Amino acid sequence: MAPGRPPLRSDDPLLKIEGLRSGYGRIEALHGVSLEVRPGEVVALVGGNGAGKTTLLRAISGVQPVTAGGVRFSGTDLTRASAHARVKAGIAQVPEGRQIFSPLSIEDNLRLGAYLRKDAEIAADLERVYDLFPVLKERRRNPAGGLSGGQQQMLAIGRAMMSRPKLLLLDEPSMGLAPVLVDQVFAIIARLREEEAVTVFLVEQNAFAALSIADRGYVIETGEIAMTGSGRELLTDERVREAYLGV
Amino acid sequence: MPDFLQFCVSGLTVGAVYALVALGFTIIYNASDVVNFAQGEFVMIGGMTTVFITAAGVPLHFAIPAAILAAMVIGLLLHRLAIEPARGASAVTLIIITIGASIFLRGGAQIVFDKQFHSLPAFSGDTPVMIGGAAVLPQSFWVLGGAAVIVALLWFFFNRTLLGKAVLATAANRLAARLVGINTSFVVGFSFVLSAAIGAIAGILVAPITLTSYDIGALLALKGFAAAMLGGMGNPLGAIVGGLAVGLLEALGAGYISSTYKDAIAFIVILAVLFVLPGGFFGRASTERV
Amino acid sequence: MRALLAHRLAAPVAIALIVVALAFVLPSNFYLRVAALVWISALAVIGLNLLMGFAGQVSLGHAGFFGLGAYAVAVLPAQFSLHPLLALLAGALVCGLIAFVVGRPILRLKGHYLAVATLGFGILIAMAIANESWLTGGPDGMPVSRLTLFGWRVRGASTWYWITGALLVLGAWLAVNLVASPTGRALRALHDSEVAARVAGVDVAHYKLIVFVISAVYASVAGSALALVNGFVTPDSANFIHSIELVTMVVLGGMGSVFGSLVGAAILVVLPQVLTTFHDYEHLLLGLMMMVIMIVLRSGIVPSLAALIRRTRP
Amino acid sequence: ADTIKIGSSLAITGPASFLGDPEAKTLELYVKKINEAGGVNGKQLELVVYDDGANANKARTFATRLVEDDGIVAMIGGSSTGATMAMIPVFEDAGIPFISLAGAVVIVDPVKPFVFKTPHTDKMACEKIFEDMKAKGIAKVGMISGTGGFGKSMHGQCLGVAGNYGIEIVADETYGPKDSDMTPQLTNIKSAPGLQAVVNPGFGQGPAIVTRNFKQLGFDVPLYQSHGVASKSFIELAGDAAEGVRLPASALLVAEKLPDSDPQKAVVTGYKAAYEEATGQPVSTFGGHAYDGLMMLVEAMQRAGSEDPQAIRDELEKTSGFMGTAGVVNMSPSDHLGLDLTAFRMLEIRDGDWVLAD
Amino acid sequence: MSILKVEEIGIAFGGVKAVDNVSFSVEAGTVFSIIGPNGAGKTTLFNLVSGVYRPRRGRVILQGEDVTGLEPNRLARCGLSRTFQNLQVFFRMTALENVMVGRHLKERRGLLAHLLALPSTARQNRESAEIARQLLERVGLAEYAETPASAMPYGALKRLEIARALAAEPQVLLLDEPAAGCNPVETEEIETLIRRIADEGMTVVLVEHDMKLVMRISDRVHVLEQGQTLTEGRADEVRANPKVIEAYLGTHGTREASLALG
Ligand SMILES: Nc1ncnc2c1ncn2[C@@H]1O[C@H](COP(=O)(O)OP(=O)(O)OP(=O)(O)O)[C@@H](O)[C@H]1O
Ligand SMILES: Nc1ncnc2c1ncn2[C@@H]1O[C@H](COP(=O)(O)OP(=O)(O)OP(=O)(O)O)[C@@H](O)[C@H]1O
Ligand SMILES: [Mg+2]
Ligand SMILES: [Mg+2]
Repeated sequence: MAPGRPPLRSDDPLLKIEGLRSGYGRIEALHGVSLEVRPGEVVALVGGNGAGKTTLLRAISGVQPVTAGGVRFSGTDLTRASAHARVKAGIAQVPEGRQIFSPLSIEDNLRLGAYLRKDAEIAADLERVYDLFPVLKERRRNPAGGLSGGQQQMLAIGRAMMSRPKLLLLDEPSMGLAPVLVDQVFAIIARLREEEAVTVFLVEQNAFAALSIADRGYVIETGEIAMTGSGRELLTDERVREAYLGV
Repeated sequence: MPDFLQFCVSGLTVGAVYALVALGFTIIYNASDVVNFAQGEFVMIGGMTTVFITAAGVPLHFAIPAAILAAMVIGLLLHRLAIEPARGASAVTLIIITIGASIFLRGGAQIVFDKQFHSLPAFSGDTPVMIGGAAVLPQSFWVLGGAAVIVALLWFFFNRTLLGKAVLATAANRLAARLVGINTSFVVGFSFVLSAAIGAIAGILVAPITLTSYDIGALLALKGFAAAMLGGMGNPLGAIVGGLAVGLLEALGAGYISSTYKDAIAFIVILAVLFVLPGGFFGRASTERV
Repeated sequence: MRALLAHRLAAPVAIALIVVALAFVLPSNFYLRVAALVWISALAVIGLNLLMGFAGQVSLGHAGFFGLGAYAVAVLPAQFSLHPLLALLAGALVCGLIAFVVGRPILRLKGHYLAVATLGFGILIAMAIANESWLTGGPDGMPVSRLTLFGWRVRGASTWYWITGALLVLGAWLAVNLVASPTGRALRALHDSEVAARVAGVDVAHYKLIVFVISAVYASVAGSALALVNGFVTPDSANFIHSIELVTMVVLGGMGSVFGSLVGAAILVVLPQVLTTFHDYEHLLLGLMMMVIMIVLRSGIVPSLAALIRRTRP
Repeated sequence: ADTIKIGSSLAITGPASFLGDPEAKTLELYVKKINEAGGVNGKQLELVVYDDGANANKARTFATRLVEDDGIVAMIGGSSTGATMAMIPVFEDAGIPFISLAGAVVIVDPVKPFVFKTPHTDKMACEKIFEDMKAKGIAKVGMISGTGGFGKSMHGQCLGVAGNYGIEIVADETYGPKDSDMTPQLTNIKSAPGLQAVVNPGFGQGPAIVTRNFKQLGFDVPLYQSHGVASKSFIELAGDAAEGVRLPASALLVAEKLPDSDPQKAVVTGYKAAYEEATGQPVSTFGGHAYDGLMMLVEAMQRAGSEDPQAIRDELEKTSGFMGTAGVVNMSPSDHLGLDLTAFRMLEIRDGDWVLAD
Repeated sequence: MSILKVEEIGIAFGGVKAVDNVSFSVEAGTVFSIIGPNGAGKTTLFNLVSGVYRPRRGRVILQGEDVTGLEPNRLARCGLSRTFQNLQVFFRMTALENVMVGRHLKERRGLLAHLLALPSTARQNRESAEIARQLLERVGLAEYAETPASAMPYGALKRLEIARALAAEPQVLLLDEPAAGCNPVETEEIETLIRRIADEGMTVVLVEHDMKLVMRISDRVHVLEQGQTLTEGRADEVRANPKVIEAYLGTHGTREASLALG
């Protein structure tokens, strides 16, 4: 664990969501979702297309209006907080569809990941991301829009890491990544947790891999939490296997 | 030859104003993808406020900062009251809002000020300086120098500061900008204030040469917009080059071809350039890929 | 009810009903004239809306076509003793041809670059009209000879009300037909993703050109109608401010809404008539109302209100 | 009706607002004065003014509104020629007298039964200028004209009459209504061989900039402006550069400097004082045109003793010896302007003020 | 007979040789997969073949005809269609309309008939809608028919693109990561779909990182690395190639592949 961080009691949730409702106009996509993520955990969220996973992550980051329910983070109520206040509080997201800054250079993309940081270690962190994804370093002066799909995904992950989050939200991080890199990304997630005490909330279609490294998991179906348990429990659950693992 | 020089001086001076208006477009566009058609009104507010404050007996060197401040306040209000409430609307909607704002500001200026033309005393006198046979007003140096300083500062801002990058990021992808912690509403508001200030400075610098009145904004917006596109939208250097080029084209066209069709000549050249370079001189090479 | 509103013909039928109903309500020739001006603007706006709202291509030079149409019925009868109706058709043809010729290179440009190119193009037309006084009467304009049909002199506000109203209904009908056809789908598709449209086999350049030509013809016919109604033309009808006005009408009423085109035109034509009584405050109020409408009804009046109705009455 | 409704559509805003604004203020001021003095034929006047921004289509709509909805008996205004021309058919059809305040000669030539106008024509201005040049032995002239309606029309008129005065146009340049720098055009004019003078038809701020650029380039020939700059603000805008500029204009600008014997003196000093007191702005000849129109109309109504538009028209046509700010007006069935060249004075700017030239 | 042939094709972007001298040929009615690390040039290769980019060198031969550098809409006429890795959906249209656009080339396109709403146009619309509905059904999106595409979840949009591409009844269909964003169950549905398409005689060229899908379905696999061909062969050959394992598969891919192939 990084020095200087106050040890959190691990049964005190870092993120606590209660009765969260959200939607798009007239259509409600989340019908009262409750879940929690404790410090230092990796929690996986699995569900089919359109179940509401992305909507939930967006709501946690404050870029999706919430109609009812609440989001607490580190003991403070963030339900009404602005998106940038949430980043400041330590929440970072790797969004669905990558959402990179296409016209800006790769380095600027990463540098903006640390937008709210003022410390002296930004340069070192930049190097750390470059070590993980050497292509980014090679092309760091080029506009990010020219990167291939998978390369952009690496950039999005790197950018989120640059903010040194307490809680990292990942929306399908392995999408579009070559299998070698899938291995690598899951290894990175594990390492972030081990070495830097980053808490991870992970949305994955690659449910097998996700549940394998997760401490706990939730299953979401049409905007509601349908099931929860430890990663292992879910992996062995008949219904989960049939609906999401395809075995 | 002296004729040619005279045309160039004339073109560069007028072009510098277009350039400053184009810069104003560039900044707001960079932050928000919006073409702010009220940009010309900032130029008007700068000039007219200075005229009226000095007419009230305030010395010029106090009147100028006051006028710039006034424009900045109006820029901020424009953002807070008209742009921010429409957050999330499409770019065309926002553009129509800025057109509404420009009509509103013009209507307001006609009440607050008047409908007359006004001039300001030149900063360093009216005696022309002869350069290679061309008679140059000292004020032209103020205009060109002012434009040069502003573009240098802006270049630094966008390329070397994190806030500058944040402005670009906000335009490139608003959602992602919010997700990395950029206060996008602040960034866009800031860009309105900044371009209001630049517009006002332009208005003050040129008022002694070109005169000013409540309705000079529309034409400047038109020319500034064309200049910005000729240079390549979003690029400060492009705005400057585009502005100077439009000014020069008009002057040389008027001098050598036809004064009646000088605006047409400028637009024909702009069209020709865009057909060859669809992104203007400095438009970013298309990074769109599928 | 909802199915009715969603029907393809809802817009032209509604417009026709409005034209007929208003004829019985409007108290004087002045009101009939204002209404005729609304119908004329709406016609041009429907054409522009096909280009902007459906195909997603801006034009800041549409008043150029409007002006050409207006001057066609002024110049051709005066100089070549062409019948005004033939002049109207000739104007539409010429505008279509010009659009066809300039459209190909211009429409290769995108977004704001397209905007500035069309703007420049419109300004060229406006300048030519204002400066070639020998043909056009210059900045002060020229008179238009009265339209005679089969020996009958067309005159009077109410006659023009019906003629322009009928033109508008026809224009609206053609527009909704187009939108609901395979061509309309191709146009809407290229608006959203050119590359996907091309992969689906849509010849993007060709379709952009088609809609550009169609919208130019709409503008030209509207311009001719205005000239005939007024009996006089000035270069104002072709100038840049008028182009901006047309675009504003499109957006105000609602991009991609044929009925919205009428609403947008009505607002920008009628509002100044109302606000003129506020004298010095007219422009202040006009600008303010434009801003407020766009802030509150940000997708344009008609689409926003439609969405609102759908939300409140599920 | 218990009031007499008079209509007006003026360019109160927009590019020609320096015309419409003083015109509107003048009409409002004098209608009030007339009403306070008991009105006309025992009835109060009611003025309905619209702002057409010099847009012909708008003007046409307002004209219809004034006739159809407001029920006016007479019309004053149309600041610009385009707006006036667009409105003419409405008033001709309705049979309502229409006194235009715009410049071009086409308004009253050919004569239309119900259309009159008060300002001098652009053709007269050209003649006045060339007369002055001829007297000074000037023959080779450069022209720089605005491309707006006024400048364009006067440019054409000047070309038409130049021959009559032995004047040769050696350089012919133009500038747009909103241009802010005319040095390229003036540079070309300056290099025209044998240049003896420069004429600048145009109004608005353009002539002020021309005058400034003229000085900047160090011309050594006289500069003639048109009656389009006949307001004090021209001198203010052009500053020092205005010294020595000559122009034809009405006596209004030099009201106080007229000899007491001048029959026009009483009218112009009276109007000038009233206008400047009421608005706090310096007088211009444009407001004077509105004054002339209103007064002629009032006199015609008084002579007719009725508010019947046809009767007013007939009396307007009979106007004779009317002393206005523009000069003495003598109308006839073949002349709906009624001014001659003597109504124009040649003025020069000296020490920042108008003076009668020699 | 090879229906699609690529010969020594190449393109570069500012120094990056995105695709460099790649050749392959695809037999009609087979599933041909292209795999390779991120940035290997797979999507670029698709862009070259489908006419979105013009190759700097090399040729594309479709059904025996040289179609190098033809516009995408011309290629569509020649029977080529594709989907996109980064979604290219008509977001302002409903799912049904999206697929109807795919029918474009099969529709009669008389402008006058469209303007005047002649009965033929209505018939045309009904026909296209009918077929589009069947296709939505086929990719499992029937419930979304009237939903605006902007309101559909990511995974559904990928399938919407497939339906749109199928609507053109192409001979050759290029699919760029069709299973991205789908969970294993949904991926299996896509697999079934592709298999049925191939069985009907359509040729499928597939780019995909899901090794289970690739290994199970492909007749041949072509491996790219840094713009160049690394190897080509049957799925089981490729999977066992140590160079492929090192550059691309890693442990995750190898495991998936062996799960697939047993
Ligand atoms: N912009 C939108 N407008 C309207 N409805 C939307 C919008 N985005 C998503 N939805 C709806 O909200 C629901 C949840 O979508 P969401 O994107 O959160 O699903 P998801 O679980 O992330 O799916 P996927 O695995 O495909 O990414 C879906 O029913 C979808 O149709
Ligand atoms: N328009 C472009 N501008 C600049 N570089 C480009 C462009 N298109 C592709 N590239 C570069 O070409 C290389 C190949 O990209 P491509 O998208 O084809 O990869 P890919 O194999 O599809 O990767 P992924 O599996 O991540 O989708 C990459 O390095 C990419 O950055
Ligand atoms: Mg999702
Ligand atoms: Mg790819």
